[in-house]
Amino acid sequence: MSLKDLISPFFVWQRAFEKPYTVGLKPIVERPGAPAYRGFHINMSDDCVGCGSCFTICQNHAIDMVKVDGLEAHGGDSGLRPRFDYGRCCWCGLCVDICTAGSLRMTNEYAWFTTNPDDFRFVAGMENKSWDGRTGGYHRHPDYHLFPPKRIEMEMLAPEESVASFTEVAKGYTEEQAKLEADRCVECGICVATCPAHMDVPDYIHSIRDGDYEKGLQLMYRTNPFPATCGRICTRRCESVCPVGIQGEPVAIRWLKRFIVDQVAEADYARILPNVEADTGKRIAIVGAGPGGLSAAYYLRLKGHAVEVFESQAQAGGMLRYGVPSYRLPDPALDKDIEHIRSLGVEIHFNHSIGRDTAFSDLLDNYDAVFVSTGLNVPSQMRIQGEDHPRVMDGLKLLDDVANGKDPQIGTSVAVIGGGNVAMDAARVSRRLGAEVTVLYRRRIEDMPADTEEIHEAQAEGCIFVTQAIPVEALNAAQSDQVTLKWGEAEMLQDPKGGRPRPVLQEERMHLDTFDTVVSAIGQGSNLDYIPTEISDQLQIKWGKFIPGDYQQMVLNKLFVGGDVANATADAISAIEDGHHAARGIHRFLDTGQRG
Amino acid sequence: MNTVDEILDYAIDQEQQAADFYADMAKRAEKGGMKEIFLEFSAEEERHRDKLLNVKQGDQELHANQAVINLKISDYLVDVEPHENISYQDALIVAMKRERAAFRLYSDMAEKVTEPALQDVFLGLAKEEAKHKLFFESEYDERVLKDN
Amino acid sequence: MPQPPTHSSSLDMAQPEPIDLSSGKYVKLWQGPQHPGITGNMSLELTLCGDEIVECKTHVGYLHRGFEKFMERRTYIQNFTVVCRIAVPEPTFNEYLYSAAIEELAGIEVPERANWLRALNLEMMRLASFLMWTGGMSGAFGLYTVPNWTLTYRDYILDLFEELTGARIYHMYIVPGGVRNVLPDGWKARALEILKGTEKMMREVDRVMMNNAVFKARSKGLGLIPPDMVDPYGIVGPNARAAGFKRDLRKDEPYLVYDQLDFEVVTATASDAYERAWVRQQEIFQCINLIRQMLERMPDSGPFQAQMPNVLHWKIPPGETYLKAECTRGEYGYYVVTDGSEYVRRVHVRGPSYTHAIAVMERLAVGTNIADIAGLMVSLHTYPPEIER
Amino acid sequence: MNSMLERLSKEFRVTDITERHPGLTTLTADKDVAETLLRELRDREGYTHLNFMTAIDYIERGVFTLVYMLHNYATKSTLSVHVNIDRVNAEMTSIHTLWAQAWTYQRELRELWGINFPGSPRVEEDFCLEGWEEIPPMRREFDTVEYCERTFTSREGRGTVNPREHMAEIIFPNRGGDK
Repeated sequence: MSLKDLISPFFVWQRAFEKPYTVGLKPIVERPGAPAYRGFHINMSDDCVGCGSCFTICQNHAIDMVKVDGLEAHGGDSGLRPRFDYGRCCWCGLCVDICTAGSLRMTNEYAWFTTNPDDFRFVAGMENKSWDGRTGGYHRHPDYHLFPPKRIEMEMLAPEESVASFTEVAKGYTEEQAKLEADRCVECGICVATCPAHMDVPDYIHSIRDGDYEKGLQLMYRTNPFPATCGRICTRRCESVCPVGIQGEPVAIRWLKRFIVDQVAEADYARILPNVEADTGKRIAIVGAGPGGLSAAYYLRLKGHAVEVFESQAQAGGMLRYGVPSYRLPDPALDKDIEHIRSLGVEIHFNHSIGRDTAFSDLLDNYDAVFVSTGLNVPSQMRIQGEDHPRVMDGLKLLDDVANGKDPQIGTSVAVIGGGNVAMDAARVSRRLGAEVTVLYRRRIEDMPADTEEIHEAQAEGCIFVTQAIPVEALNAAQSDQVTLKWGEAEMLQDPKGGRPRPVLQEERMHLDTFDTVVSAIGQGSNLDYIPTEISDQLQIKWGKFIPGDYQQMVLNKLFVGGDVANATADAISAIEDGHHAARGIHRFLDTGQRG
Repeated sequence: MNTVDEILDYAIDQEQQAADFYADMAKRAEKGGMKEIFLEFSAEEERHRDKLLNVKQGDQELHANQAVINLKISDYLVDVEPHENISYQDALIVAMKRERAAFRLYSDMAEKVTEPALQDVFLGLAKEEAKHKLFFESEYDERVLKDN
Repeated sequence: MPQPPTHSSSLDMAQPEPIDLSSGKYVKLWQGPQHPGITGNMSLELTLCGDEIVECKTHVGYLHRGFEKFMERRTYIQNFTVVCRIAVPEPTFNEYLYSAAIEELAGIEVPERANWLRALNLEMMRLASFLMWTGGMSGAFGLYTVPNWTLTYRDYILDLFEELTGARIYHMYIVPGGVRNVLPDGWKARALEILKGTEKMMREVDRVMMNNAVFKARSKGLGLIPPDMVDPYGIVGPNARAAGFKRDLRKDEPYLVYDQLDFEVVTATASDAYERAWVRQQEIFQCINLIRQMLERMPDSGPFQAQMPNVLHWKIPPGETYLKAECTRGEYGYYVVTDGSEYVRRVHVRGPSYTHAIAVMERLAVGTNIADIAGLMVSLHTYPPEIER
Repeated sequence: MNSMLERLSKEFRVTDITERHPGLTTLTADKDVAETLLRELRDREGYTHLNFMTAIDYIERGVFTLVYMLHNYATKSTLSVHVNIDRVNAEMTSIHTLWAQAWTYQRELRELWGINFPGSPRVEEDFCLEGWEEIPPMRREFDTVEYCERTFTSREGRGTVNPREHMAEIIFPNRGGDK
């Protein structure tokens, strides 16, 4: 034992003269948690969509999704909110990391005293807590993700290529791409409520991950007999509410749907999909072989009813056939859907117009039920001076001609008026026919009702967009085969009552431009003239549209309606749901005699 | 029309005529659903009439200086003749044009009279009609110009 | 480096003479499960003859929570929040090894920056853990000043953890795919400041503890581990290095960024409690040095997480792997088996305490004075939860 | 390394030799040669370090796979030796004479998997469980959730609502696919 070793420990005494670490800090001040501290939860309830991903990821079942007073389920929000049980929470913060909406985070508060243990079970963001309004605390780093925020790009034809032909622009996912994209789904099911047909979206996406495409097809046909079609041109409201899209890009639900259909050969459909039930002896007439009519036909036929469809055109599909250009929806895809419906024994009378070839009242007399889904096929007119000019044509006619293989003779410079999907289709079709295209629209790009994707593709294909432009007159041009369009610039005016801003013409800023053709595509209306007045007088009809009751049933018990002519959304998927729901109503009505 | 009451009586009569016109159209309309639309228009005109009656009795006031948005939609549309098989688009055009004509009439009258009290009444009426025109034009903007 | 051990002598189980408790010669004494001489909850069933221990039986299970079992019921991402609890004072090694094993099996390549951040975390964890151990070690020999110093500085390091990871103990920072966050502004400067203070404090500990006549007298010669005991007993880490084995996974099988760092493996020869403490003291300085190197050289930008699949339904193809890292006590390992499902098939956690605290302890305790049993136990540096997982 | 593996497959009929990552190779040995093989690896091949031993329950195949993880410090290579044993009356030769730490592992395997190692010291003693009367808990058929529900009461007032089902009930009760 050395002397050094005996003395050395007394070095401790030196510390007696140092400033102490702890004592002396009086009054004792509360030490806040670090700025990124994982403390008590806070949920921005207005941003939360109740997807339940926090519930799913919680490793210790510390979270319940619960109903909360004052919050109702509505499109894109389940109305449920996470309730935390601090008896089980381990403050790992996975719930924060996975939160699709980015509404959930943790504060840096870590002290909470209460005499009632049940207090430690609380709905974050819905109950007042002392840490409300704290800005510090753990939140997900923007570069850190627990699911891929970006979607798998769909391979598209290059614009210079796509504009040269009517070949389908979207090439479809490969299996690898589809699986990667399907992987992004958090399976919350928020989209199901928003999908007009309430398709089992998470389930068929799951089937892609499992590689079980036949099951996927079965799941889709539960609610939609047009998956090949909807997989291409659906308005995909589902994607607009997909929680994955809140902080990233929504799951490409539409493309995944298309992928499943593309994997299964039509020849296998009969084996995979449900077959017709025993004959019921009931007969049902359907007016219009569009998506609404054929959807009703499919589900009614499955139940064993005899179904006859009356179609005024030479082919089935309605607007899908005559209004959607083949570069978006190629005929083989549409035919795949329709052929399966027909293969079940649905009879379609082509070139058969109700009102002309058969009286509407005869249908009501001779069939057990009638489903009407005649769509919107009358183009709205601009009602401006000179609209009857021979070089002014309507967009539906242009698309119809092209679908029928006729040359619409539009020349080399075309003005398309309108901002809806028909306008975009007309513009892109005109580009494919070799014309320079100018799109004139009363409002701004962001106000366009057309699908954003279509707008972008139209732009990429070289369509020139002139927005806030109001046409006021069509004039004779110097050359007889041209037309001069007089249009004025518009200012957007905020409507004090709300709603989208309204354009107001600025008379001092008028322009004259000359085109070979002006295509008007400002909207469509219905033609219900085939219904005699004595019947239509009994029906609820407004703004040219039927107002159906529950199960799409009209006051006349036998009459059910659906599709664009009976709903406000006027898209294929809504028509499909109307048809499905009417089929449900008709079956119920025929089965039990109950009204909706 | 030399007194405020006389002017209001005229205006009330005009609204009544409009209400009757639409009620008549409702009877004659053949297209499904147009009956209800004309009945709605008629009811709208009756509301206007009732408002003017209230003004006359002093229960309500007209405001000559209020700002009313002019969407100018009807200004550039062609005239449409009302008929039995009229479409809802055309029915709206008829209504817009009628309100526009009334607005023009009262505006012109306001310029012609010199007495400030009367001028105020005419201007107030013009503003009322402008509001009605805005009502129909907004309908047109939303329903007919949906894609445009 | 000693000669490769011969296996004959060391394999004999401690076979004490038959103990007849009714003879009145012996006393049974339980140390633990709550005892400051045992870092964690565990008990030693001691049989004494006078002051001398004639038999030691270890009892574990006070901290058994069945982690390995319930990891089989949780998804890959959920498990990362669980593993840290397997070694309370050193959760980061669990986080790292679990994540690395999952990444290997899933075929995920972690970005460079994440590797630096992971290594930084591991070294900080080592430092914090050693500081706590230093306190425990000196406390076990009656020096109660040192724990106050070392635990204070451990707390400063936990402050750094709190800032970086959002938590002081269960950081849950290293996650399959990378890390969860990057260094906050000004963090490096604060870290350097704390390292400076820690280094100064450790020099004082050196004078007060390592050069303390009492400490030396009691720890030298205590718990001697002969070199030929090392392999049969699976002794690793500082316990093996103090016996002359130059083994350090950071050097021998470098993981993360250790091949880019400059350090030497510390060894000693006497292989008693004092030398083990000395090795750890040197490793504390080494650790501070490594952290400084990393702070200087680590990249300040770039991704810190690999492209991840959706963790909510993450499936990993069938496979198995065993990954290990050098923790404060030596080889820490994760053996992970996957079967292609969303759940892990089997996880086995290999903690050094498994053998240090049971087989080794039971043998070394025999013949030791009862007063030194706590010091012996602490000198082996064991954490019971990693025994019973 | 390769020559050694060749020799092992010849002399000990080891199969399924797979390199998992550089430095880690797995192989499967028969139960009856396992002890000899391990001794051979330790004494002749330098695999002096037993990292750990454990078991995997392959209930679907009716076997436990015992895993002996051995390490050679000189060549820095690790061998994972797998030995399949029957799940019924599971029993294995003890290796406590090869590694002094092995008896602890074997005690654990006996308690948590129900695998017996005759002759292993104190193998019958409780390891980390005390008074356990259920089946060995690490066996796959031991259902922890079922056990917890049977043994403990859960806190009152808990309960969760599925967002998708909730929305279906509120927003489209009569629609969607047939239930």
